[in-house]
Amino acid sequence: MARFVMEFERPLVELEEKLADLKKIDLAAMPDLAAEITDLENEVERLRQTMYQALSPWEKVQVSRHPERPKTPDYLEQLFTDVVELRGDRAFGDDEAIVTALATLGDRRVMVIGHRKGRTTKENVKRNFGSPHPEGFRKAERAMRLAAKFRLPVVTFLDTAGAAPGLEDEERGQAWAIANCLATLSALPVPVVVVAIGEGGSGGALAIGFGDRLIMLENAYYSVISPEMCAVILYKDAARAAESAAALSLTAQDLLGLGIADEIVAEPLGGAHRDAEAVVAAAGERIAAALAELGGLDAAALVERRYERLRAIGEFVEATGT
Amino acid sequence: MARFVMEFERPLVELEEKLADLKKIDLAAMPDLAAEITDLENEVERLRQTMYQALSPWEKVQVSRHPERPKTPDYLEQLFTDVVELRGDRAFGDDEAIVTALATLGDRRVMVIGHRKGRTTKENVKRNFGSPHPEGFRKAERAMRLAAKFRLPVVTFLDTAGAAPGLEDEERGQAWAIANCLATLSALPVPVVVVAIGEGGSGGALAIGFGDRLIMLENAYYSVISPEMCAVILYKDAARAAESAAALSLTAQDLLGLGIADEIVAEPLGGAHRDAEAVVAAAGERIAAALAELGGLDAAALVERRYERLRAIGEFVEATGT
Amino acid sequence: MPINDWFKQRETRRYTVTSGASSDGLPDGVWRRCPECKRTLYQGEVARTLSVCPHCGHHFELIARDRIEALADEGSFVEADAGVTSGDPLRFCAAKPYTESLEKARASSGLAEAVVTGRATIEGLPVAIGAMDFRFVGASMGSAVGEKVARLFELALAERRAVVLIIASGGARMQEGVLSLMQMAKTAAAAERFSAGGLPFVSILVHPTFGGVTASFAVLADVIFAEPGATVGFAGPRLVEQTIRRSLPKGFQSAESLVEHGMIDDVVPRGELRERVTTVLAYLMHRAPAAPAAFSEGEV
Amino acid sequence: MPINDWFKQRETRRYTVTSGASSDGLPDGVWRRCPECKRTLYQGEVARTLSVCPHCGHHFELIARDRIEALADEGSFVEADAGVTSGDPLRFCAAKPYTESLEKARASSGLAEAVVTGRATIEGLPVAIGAMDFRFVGASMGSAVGEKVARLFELALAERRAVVLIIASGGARMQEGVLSLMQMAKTAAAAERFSAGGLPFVSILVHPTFGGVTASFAVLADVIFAEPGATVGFAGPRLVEQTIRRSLPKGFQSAESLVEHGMIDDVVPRGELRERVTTVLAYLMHRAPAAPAAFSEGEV
Ligand SMILES: [Zn+2]
Ligand SMILES: [Zn+2]
Repeated sequence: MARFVMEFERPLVELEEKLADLKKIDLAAMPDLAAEITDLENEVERLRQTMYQALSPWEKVQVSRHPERPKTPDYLEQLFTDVVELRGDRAFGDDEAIVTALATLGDRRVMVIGHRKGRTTKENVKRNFGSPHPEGFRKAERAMRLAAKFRLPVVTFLDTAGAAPGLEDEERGQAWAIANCLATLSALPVPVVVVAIGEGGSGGALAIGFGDRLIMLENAYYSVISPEMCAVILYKDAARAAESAAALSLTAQDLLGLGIADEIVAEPLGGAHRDAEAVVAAAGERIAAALAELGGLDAAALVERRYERLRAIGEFVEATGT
Repeated sequence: MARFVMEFERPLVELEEKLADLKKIDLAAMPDLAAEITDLENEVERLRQTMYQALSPWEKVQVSRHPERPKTPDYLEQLFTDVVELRGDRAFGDDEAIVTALATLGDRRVMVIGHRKGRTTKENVKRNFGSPHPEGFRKAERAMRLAAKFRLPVVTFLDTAGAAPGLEDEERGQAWAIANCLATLSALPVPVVVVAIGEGGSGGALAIGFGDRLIMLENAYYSVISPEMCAVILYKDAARAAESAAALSLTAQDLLGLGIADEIVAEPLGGAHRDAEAVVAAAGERIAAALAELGGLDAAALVERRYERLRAIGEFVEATGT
Repeated sequence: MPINDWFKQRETRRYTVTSGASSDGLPDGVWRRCPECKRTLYQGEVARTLSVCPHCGHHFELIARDRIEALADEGSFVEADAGVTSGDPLRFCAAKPYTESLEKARASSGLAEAVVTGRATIEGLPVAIGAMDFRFVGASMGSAVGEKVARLFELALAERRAVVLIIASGGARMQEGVLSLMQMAKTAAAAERFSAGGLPFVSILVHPTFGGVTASFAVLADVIFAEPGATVGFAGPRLVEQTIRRSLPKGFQSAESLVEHGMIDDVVPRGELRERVTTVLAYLMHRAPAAPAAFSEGEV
Repeated sequence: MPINDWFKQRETRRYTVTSGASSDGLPDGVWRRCPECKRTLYQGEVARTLSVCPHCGHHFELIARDRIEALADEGSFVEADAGVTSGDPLRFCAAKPYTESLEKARASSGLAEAVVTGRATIEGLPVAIGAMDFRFVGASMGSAVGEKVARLFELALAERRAVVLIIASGGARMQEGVLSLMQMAKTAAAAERFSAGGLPFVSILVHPTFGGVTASFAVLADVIFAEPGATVGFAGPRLVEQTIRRSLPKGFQSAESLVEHGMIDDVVPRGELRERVTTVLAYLMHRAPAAPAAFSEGEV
């Protein structure tokens, strides 16, 4: 298994490798090794359980960024049929960091909008590692408007470290592009199901990241700021990201607790990349169920309900008198 | 008078200069010169009448391009009060070849959209000689949408040789930007009064160039293609522009005859630049009258009427059977 | 030129539309040379591949009727407004008379006008379909083309059909002067009305599409595809080159570069067009469209 | 952290809002130095020029109430939602506790929250007005700011008022984590609803405006102005510099460059803002707005 090893996994991986080596030995020649192997297997299993069942927020962030983690294209390929990609913002460019496509889930025709991280480094460079430029958000907005016009439900997949922070991104109005997505999304007269599959970085995620249902994968995160940047601000030290991650309330479990996420899709121990197909399939079922439920609401009710959901998010103190 | 002299005016201007020289001479010293001056004055006047009263289409095109001809900024300054310029397309840039502004004509608040040629070479370079880039048309479209939202009548001023034909203009979707203006303009729920004040070059003019009333200055033109480019295509010779101009039906009088223009604002002999203030004032009166007439129609009626006007333009042959 | 003259000039002619025997209107026995790979091809073979070179994929020009037939369900196409054709409203005569160009175009193409329009179905979905034909005065848009396109959008709106247009054009038709220019506004307005009705418009840009057609109805479609190798723009490449005073980059205004610049949705080889359009229409007409209003053959 | 804890933590406090005696909250007798021209200025003089340096035009920071007073008709401003202030929903404690930052902000600014909102008139036109105050946790947007802004749009829609917002912000408020992020969607949704009501929203961006505030309600205005010298963007300049690995061009993210890049309508000096906003509102509310619904003082 030539898979990518996350920092915190190293002790486990070392044991696993040792175990694999032992298993190569001819047990007939060394009979007392069998017991040792069994012990080690138990040890590995115990470690796996304790480590993966209690991932810290920062460890979850690392899992969410795992290069082998299933990405938007995997969901598109496995779950959807009759996919027709729509490209371009009709004004400046086609940003490959975002994919928009007509697609069919079971017998339901929808518009898919998703951040598109690459699977290879080459792909990632082409797609700016899933960090959209303004034209990416404008493409997403165009897809939203098409969905509204033709009454296609919208399914979005979140997986971005954030909007691209380059000089030209600023010059072409990154903030304007994101804000327009937010406004358009808030008023869409069709069901919007959001699936947080990996990284949910700040405004770049939010631009396609709220709706009538928020499904989060167990190790997906959704945050106002990256833990590293937060650590730089708070401690002048990016290495203290673990502390920031813990403070930011960014895990799926945090969002469920806060009433922002509606449900969590479980991942296998170690992360979605350990059994990508099963995780993608499970997410697909949740999406289909959400679409079925939301399909009963008319446009006005949907928009009203979405607004009320948003309005209810936030905790503040209110004095009763003046 | 250090004014710009158009090619076809040269014989007249030479006579005028000769006359001016003669008048500097002391008549008391040369008594028989008086009669000669009177003769020359008559000759100049005769020539002025015959030349300017029967301008050929190509000569009108030259008059429409006269650098001292009143331009959109002159109309804005002389006719309107409380002018608030609105800038930018909110996506790429602010194109100074087009001006969009909230402005008040008498007691009527409107949205002004106009091509903006400069008065000086420096200004003209900055404004690309009034030839808009795609972001200029997108700015115009934004102004149209604001006008629709806030129910402000739209007054447009046409004065462009055409849309900019640069490499980047193509890359940023010049055709798309123009087409979107056309679509938006066609459905605007407010009165649209178009004033052709100078050049009306092709799609770049049309993008803000049709509505519920088309007022043309006497020497303004409106054409599917520039006479020069037409001559290149037809004769492989730009110098034969006069012939093309005559063939293209591009004068205000042609458009009135075709039922496309609704009225013509007279210009002084020689062109609007001979008495800019009077011409601008006369145009202002026509605009005010048009707005007053159109103000009585509701949005649906306006849009319907505008569509019917457009639908009626064109002459074709139709066989009665199949 | 007084307006009454043009009215007098109106007449009711009739053109026999002779649909070409085979693709490209070329008889089967003809050999043709592929401009891309330089091979000599047998016309019968080329016709079977929708006029795509079987060796290098070069897309030959296709005539309007063949384009429609390649997209529509077999036998479903019924032409509309076949009697609408160009007059000579401005008695245009520079270099050569417009009427001469028209007569030549009619004779060589067997068409009455540069666009063929009508009703059809695509995998059973009701569409209003049209295709432009470059052989007819460069598929330029004059009053007749503008009228036919506007009518197509109107009938599609009235009968709840999708609109599918295969577009090629040299632009607005110079020989009808400002009347041609105004067809841009007329067709854009018709497309906008149609769009407000919540119905889909898919356009397919083929080589070459320029000027007043690109900048009006062509790009107002909900979904835009282009054929491989199609060149599409507003200003022609020569004008652009003169403007910037240097040579154009490779691929400028190509269908492929239009995708990169965000202007169209995809480049689709001719052989895949029918399937792609069908799939798109299924999405955009999924709200079970009302059955198209009945229309009598007489209206066609 | 179980959600019930946060609810328990909700309480009803009350803050006394002490409006500064003069502009910038600085007493009259103080001298201050202009960072631009380096001259020493008498505070009393600066206050009379809306805190603009009389020598070089440098725009000093202004506190929220002074900004509102500079725009609204004298004595017309009535604060709304004065009792809404930040809690500590996530019990945020990294480096230092959030509650400590809040207490410090309250003490130093005399404000209950980073935005002050309310009703007023501008040349008699009914507006819902708000201004952000950079002294309060960098005018960042947490739940309380999001709530106050959303309520402002809602009351404006209900009472047919224009919305005028003077905006400065460091962005979303980190210390409320994902709750702050969601305020972007909440305020954008409120702005969008308001906009659909056909009423005008004018925003004035002042130095500095960044992050989640720029990318939500701030730029959804119908007309956007900025003060001279204001820096506005999404990503902060340091992050951009790290990203592109070279130094930033002069004027990057300045109000002046935002005009060139088509993002805002104009740069307007503070002394001209009131007149400009008044003129714009006259246009955008020309359809004689319905008289604002009566509201009792108790609701404020
Ligand atoms: Zn070939
Ligand atoms: Zn100073």
